[in-house]
Amino acid sequence: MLRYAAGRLLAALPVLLIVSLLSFGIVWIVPGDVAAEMAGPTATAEELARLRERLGLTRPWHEQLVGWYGALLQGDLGESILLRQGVAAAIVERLPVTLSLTFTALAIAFVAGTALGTLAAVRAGKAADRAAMGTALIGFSIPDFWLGLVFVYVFAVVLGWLPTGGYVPFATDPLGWARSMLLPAATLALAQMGLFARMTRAAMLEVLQQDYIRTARAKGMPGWIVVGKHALRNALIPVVTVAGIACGVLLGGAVVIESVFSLPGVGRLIVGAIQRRDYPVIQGGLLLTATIFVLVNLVVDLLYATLDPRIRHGRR
Amino acid sequence: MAGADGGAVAPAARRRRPPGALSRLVAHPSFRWGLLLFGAVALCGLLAAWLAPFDPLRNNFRTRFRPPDEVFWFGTDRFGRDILSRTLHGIQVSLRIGLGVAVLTALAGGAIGAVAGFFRRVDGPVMRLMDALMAFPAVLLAIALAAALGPSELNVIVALSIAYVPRAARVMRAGVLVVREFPFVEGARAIGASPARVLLRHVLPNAMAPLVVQQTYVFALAVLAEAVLSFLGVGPPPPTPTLGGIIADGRDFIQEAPWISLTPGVVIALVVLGLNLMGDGLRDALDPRLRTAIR
Amino acid sequence: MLTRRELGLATGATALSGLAKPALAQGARGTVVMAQQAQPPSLDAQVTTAQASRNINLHVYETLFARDEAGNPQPDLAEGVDVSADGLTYRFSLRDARFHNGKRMTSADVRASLQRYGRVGGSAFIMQPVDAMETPDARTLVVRLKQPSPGFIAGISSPRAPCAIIPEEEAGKEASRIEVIGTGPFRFVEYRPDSHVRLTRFPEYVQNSRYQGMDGFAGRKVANIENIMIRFVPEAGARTAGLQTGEMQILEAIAVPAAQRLRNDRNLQMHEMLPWSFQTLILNHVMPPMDNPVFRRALQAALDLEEIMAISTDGLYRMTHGWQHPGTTYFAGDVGRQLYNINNKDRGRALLRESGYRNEEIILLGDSSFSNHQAAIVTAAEQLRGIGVNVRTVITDWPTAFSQRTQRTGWHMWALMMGIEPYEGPYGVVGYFSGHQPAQHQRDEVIEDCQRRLTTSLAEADRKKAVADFQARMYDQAIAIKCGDVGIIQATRANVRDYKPYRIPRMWGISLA
Amino acid sequence: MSLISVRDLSVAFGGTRVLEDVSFDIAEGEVLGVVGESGSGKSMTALAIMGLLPMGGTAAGRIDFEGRDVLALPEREMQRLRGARMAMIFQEPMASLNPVLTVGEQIAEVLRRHRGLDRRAAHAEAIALLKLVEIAAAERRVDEYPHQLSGGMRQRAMIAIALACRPRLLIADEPTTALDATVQAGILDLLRGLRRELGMAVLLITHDLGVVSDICERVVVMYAGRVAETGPAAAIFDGPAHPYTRALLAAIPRLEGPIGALPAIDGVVPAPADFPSGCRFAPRCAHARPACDAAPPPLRALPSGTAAACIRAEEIA
Repeated sequence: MLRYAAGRLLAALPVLLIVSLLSFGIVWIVPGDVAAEMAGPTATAEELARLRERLGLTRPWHEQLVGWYGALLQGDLGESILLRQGVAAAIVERLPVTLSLTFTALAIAFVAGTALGTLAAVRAGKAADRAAMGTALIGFSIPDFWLGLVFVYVFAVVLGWLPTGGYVPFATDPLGWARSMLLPAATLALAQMGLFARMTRAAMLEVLQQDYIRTARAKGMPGWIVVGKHALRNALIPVVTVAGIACGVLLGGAVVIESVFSLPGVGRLIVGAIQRRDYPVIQGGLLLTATIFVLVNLVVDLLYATLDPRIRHGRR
Repeated sequence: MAGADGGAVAPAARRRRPPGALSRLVAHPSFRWGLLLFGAVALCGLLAAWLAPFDPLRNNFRTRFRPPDEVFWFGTDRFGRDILSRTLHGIQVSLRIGLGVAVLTALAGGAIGAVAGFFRRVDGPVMRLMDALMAFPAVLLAIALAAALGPSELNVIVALSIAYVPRAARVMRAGVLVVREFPFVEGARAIGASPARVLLRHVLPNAMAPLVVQQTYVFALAVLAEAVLSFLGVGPPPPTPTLGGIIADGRDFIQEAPWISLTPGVVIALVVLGLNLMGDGLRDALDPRLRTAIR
Repeated sequence: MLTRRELGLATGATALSGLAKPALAQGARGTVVMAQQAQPPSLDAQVTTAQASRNINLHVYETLFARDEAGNPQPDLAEGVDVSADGLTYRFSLRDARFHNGKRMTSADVRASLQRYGRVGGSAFIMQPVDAMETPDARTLVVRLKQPSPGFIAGISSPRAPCAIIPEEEAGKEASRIEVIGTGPFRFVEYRPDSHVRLTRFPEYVQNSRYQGMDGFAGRKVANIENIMIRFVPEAGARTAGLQTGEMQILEAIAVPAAQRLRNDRNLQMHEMLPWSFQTLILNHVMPPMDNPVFRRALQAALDLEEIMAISTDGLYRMTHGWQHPGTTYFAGDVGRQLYNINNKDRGRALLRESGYRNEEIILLGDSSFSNHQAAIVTAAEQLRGIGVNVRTVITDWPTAFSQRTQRTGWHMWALMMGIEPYEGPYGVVGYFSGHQPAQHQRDEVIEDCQRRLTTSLAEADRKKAVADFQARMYDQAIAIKCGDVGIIQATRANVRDYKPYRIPRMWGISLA
Repeated sequence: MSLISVRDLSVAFGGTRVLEDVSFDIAEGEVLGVVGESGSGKSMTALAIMGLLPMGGTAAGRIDFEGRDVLALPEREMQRLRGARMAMIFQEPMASLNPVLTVGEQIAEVLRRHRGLDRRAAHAEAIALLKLVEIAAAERRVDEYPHQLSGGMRQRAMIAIALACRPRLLIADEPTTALDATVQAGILDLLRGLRRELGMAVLLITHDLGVVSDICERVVVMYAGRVAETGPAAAIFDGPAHPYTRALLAAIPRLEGPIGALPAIDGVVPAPADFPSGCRFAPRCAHARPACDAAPPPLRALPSGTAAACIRAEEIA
C-alpha cells in the first residue's frame, strides 16, 4: 500500500513540473499588469511607469523565470504584490475556506447523490426513479452561480434563515461556520449531486443484478441491509473514482461560488489575482490548486483500494 | 439473472435481432425529449433574426428596467434592451460557443488521444501533458486563458477547448486502446497496412462512439462554462448577447429586475438539460457499455 | 495670494456653516460593518489612489491639511500655515498628535512622510516644487519651494492618494511595505484579503480641539464606535442583501435601482451624493482619424450624452458641462456649454463627411470591472453606429483596458469616471490632459499653457482664467467628452446615527442606536 | 409427513408462463434431484420456493413448508425463513459471494441475524463453520476476501453460509457445475456427509445424472416448465417411462458426466413464449402422435413405480 502510494506520488512529479511551467507561461501572455490596480483609474502614464519600475515589473521574463524556479525549489512561492504577504501564506490562509466549501459540497453531493441514485435504482422504472433522476438531471443543468444568487435572495433576504455570505472560521464558531457554509456548499453541490446520483443508479442497477445480491437475500437479509450493505459498497466503487474528478470540478466551481457568497477562498484569490494581475499569486495559486488536485486523486486512488479488496491485494 | 434458466425469462421482444443504432436512438425516450428541448431552443436561436421583436443591441433609456408586459414579454435590462430579443440572439452565440468547443475538443482531443493510444511511444509524454492540463480546474484554467487571450467569442472557444481537451483525449485514448487489440486490427497490420492507415481506417471508426457521447456532454459543459466566464467578466465582450452575459447583466438587479437573469438562466438550464438527455440517449444507443461511465 | 488668513484658522467659519454639530465624546461601543465592492490594493495610504483603499486609510491616517465638507483645504495635523508673500516658504505649525504605536508626532515624522511621498506617492508630482524642508523645532516644519506653487496646499490636502503622515521609522520603507500606523481616530487591526479589514478605536487619539464638529476629512473626529469591520463583497446584490438582513450597516454604494426599491424601508436610509464624479469619454488623438478635430467634433455633436448618463448611472445623474463642479471656486460658468450634449445626428453626419471619414474602424475601449464604464462605452458605440461610424467595441477587464489605454495605438475612445480629481479642484483635471503623457496622447499647447498658468499664478483670478480657458479648449477642440455628473447613493441601517454621506463613509461622529 | 410440499406451482412473467403445474414433495432428510436441460424451469422452481423470483415474476399454487404456505407469507416472514429454515447455494461461487466483504463477515451476518449472536460469537462460529466445511486454516481464511480463495473453497464457504443456521431444507442449484472435476467430487462428498450429519432435506438441481444416481433418493425430471416424470431414483434409472427421460438417459453412455446437447433428439428446449399447447416435448419426440398436441398430458402413476406426463408411456415402454 505504502509503495503503491509512493509510486503514484513519484508519477505525479512530471505532471507537477508541466503544471508549474504552464502556470508561469499563462502569466506571460496575460496583457496588463498589477500597476493598473495599484495606481487607480485616473493615474497618468507617468505615474504608472514609475510604479512599474518600483514594483520590478520591468525585469525581462527569463530573469523572472529563473528567479521564480530558484525560489520555488527552496519552497518559496514568492510574494504577492497587493496583499502584503507571501503567496504560500496567502493560500494557506484561504485554504480552510476553500476546503470547507469543497468538502462540505462534496459530502452533500456524495450523500445526497448516492441516496438519490440508490433510491432510483431500487425503484427502477417507477415514479420515484423518474423523480430522482429528473432531479439529478435538473441539478446539473442549472448554472450554479445563478442558483446561488437566487438562493441568497430566497434563504437570506426573504426568509432570513442564513447569512448572505462571508466566512466564519470553524474554530471561532462551529455553528456559524455551518451556517455560513450551508448555502454555498449546497449551491456548489447540486451539479455534482446529480452526477453522483446518475452514477450510483447505473452502478447500483448493475450490482443489484449480481449473484451475491441474490445470495444476501437467500440468507434472509432484510432489504435495507441488502441494499445498504451488500449492494451499496460495491456500487460505490466506481462512484468513488469520480469523486476525485468531482473534487476538481468543485474546486473550479468554488471560484464562482466564492464570489457570489463573498467567501475569502483560494478560488477568489486566484481569480482576483488574474483580474488584478498579481502575477506571483496567479502562478503560485494555479500551481498549488493543481497540486491539490493531484493529491486528492492520489487519496481517491488509495480510498478506492480500501473499498475494493481486489485492488488492495493486487489482483483484478 | 435467473441462473441457468435465465434466457427463458427475457420477454420475446428483446430476443429479436438488435435494431440499428439509429433506430435505437430515435426510439430512446430521453433522446427524444432531449432532442425536442434542445431542438426547440436551438431553432429559436437560429431564427433569432426573424423571431426577435427588437434589435438586441438597441439601447433605449426610456424603457430601462421594464418588467415583462405585452410589448416586452420578458422585460428589459438597464440599457432598455428587450430581454427576449437578447436571449434569442444569446442562444445563437452561446450555442455557437458550445458547438465550437465540442467540435474543437473532439478534433484536438480525438487526435491527441488517438495518437497516444495507438503509438505507445508518445503515450507517456502526451498523456502527462494532458494530466497536467487536467490538474487545473477547468473553469480556473479557462478564466486564466480567457483573460490572457483577451475577450472575444473565438478566444472563449479556444480557452474552453484547451481546458476540456484532456477529457476528450482520455476518452479517445481509452477507446483506441481497446480497439487496437481487436483481431481485425491485427489482421490489417498483418497484411502490411501502414500504421497511419490502420489507425485511420480501422481503429478510429470503431473507437469513435464514446467520444461522440462525451462531446454531447462537453457541449453542455461549455454552455455552462461560457456563463461562468461571462459572469466573471471574461466572456465574449458586451454588448454581444450571450446567455451567460445576460445573466451577468442582471446579477446586480436580482431583486429589482429578476426577469433579466431569470430568462437566460432558464434557457441555459433547458439547453443543458436537452443536451444531457440527448447524451444519455446516444450513450445507450451507441455504446451500452458506457452506461456506468458518465462524462 | 495665499495667506494664513485664507487657509488657516478656519474654525470659526466651519462652526458657523452649521455643517457639523458638536460631537459628544460618549463611551464608545459597538461594531459597525461597512461593505464595499473592491478590496484595497494597498493599505499604504500614500501610494494608491484607489477608492477601496481610501475608504479604509482615511480612518487610520491623517494629513497636514484635509478637505472640508465643501472640498476646501483645512488644517488637520497642522494648526495652520504661514505662507510667505513670494509664495515660496510654507511654515507649518503642528498640533499635538499621537501615532498608533504610542509615539508623539514630531516635525521629523512629517518631513520624512513628505519626502517619502515625493518618492512613492500616488500624486508624487505635488512634491516636485519642493526645494527643501527644515524642522526648526518639534512642532514646526518649514517647506521651501523652488517656484511659486499655489496648488501645493490643495495637493497635500487631497484625499486622492493622501499625503499621510506616518512615523519617521516607517517612512524609509518602500511602497506598501510599511506597518499600518497613522494618527487617525481608528487603529488598524487586521487585513484578511478578500474578506475584511478590521479597525478599532484608538483610545489615545488626540482630537483636533480647534473644531467643534466633523467637517469633511478635517474637523473634530470623535470615535463613538469601538470596532469597524470593512467587508469586501464583490456582488452588488449580496451587499444589498446584507444591508437588508442587517449583517451590514453601511454600504459604500448601493445600486440605484436597489436604492429606489428600498427608499421607503424604515430600517434603512439612503444618502444621495450628487455630484460624485464625472463620466468622461477620453479620446486618443494620435490614432487617425481621431487626430482630426473635425472628426472629434462629429462625435461631440452626434452623441446623446443624456442617454449615456441615464443608462450608465441607472438614472442618478446631472447634465452639467463644466470640467469643475458648479458652486466650486474654479467653476467656469457657461464656457463651452453650447458644445455640450448637442445630440444632433445630422450635424454629426455632416461633420463626419467634412472630416473625410472613410469608414475606418473606430475602437471603443471599455472595461467590465466598472459597470459605468462598460455601460457608457456600449451606449456610445450604439449611438455612433447610428450615424455610420464603423465601431468596434472592446470590453476587457480593468488591467487590460488600462494598459491598452496607456498605449498610443489600439484604441480611439475610452470611458473613464473621474471622481476624486474634480473634487480635488482643477489641478488633477487639467493635469490629466497635460504634461509629458497627457491622456489624449497628444500635447495640446493651449492646454499646456493653461496648466502652467494654473500651477504657477499666484493670483486666484489668473488661475480661474486658466481653468476657464482650459474648459473652452476642451470643448472647442473636442479634446475629450464630458458626459455629465454621476451620483452615488450610500446606504445605512436606520440604527446608524448622525451619518453624513461624504466621499468615503466616515465612521467618526456616528454612533449605533 | 413431508417437509415441503409443492402443489401446482406456476410462475409467470407478465403473460408468459415459464413454469406450470409443478408438484412434488420432499420428506424430512430426503434428497430430491431435479434434472433437466437449460430452460426447463429447474432454477425457477428453486427460486419460487425461496421467494426470490426475479423482478416481475409471480408464482401461483401452493408451497407448504413446515406447514405454512410460503407463497402467502409476507416478505418479512420469508426473511425469517430464508437462511434459517431453508437455505440455498448457487452455481457460481465466485459471483455468489460479495467481493467486498470477508468470508467470515458473510457467514457471521447470518448468525447475527437469525441466531442473534453478537459480533464476537458470530465470528467464532463462522470459524467453526469453515472447519465444518473442511476449509484448512479456517482462522486465517475467515478474514480473507472471496477473491483470495480457490473455487472449491469458495463453494465450501457458500455451503458454510447456507448451513450456518442448520436449515431443514437446503436447495443446491448446480453446486458443482462451475468447478473442476476433481473439486466437484470433494464438494459432493461434503454435501453428502453434512446431510447425514445434520439430517436436513436437500433439493439438488443438476445437469448431472451421475450425481443424481449417486446421492438422490427421488428424482423430478423437468422439461419446458413442466414435470415430465417423477419417481424414486432407482425406478427412474431402471425404467424411464417418459420419452424425454429416456432420451436423457440415452445421451450418456455411462452414468456420469454432464449432459451436453442431446444427440439422440434434435432441437432445443423452446422458449416460454413458444411453448406448444399440448405436450411440450412433442415437437422433438419420435413417438409423437396428433393426440399429443391436444392438451398437456397430466402426470400418471405407472406400474414401473414412476409417474410420467406422457399419454403413450405404456406403449413406448
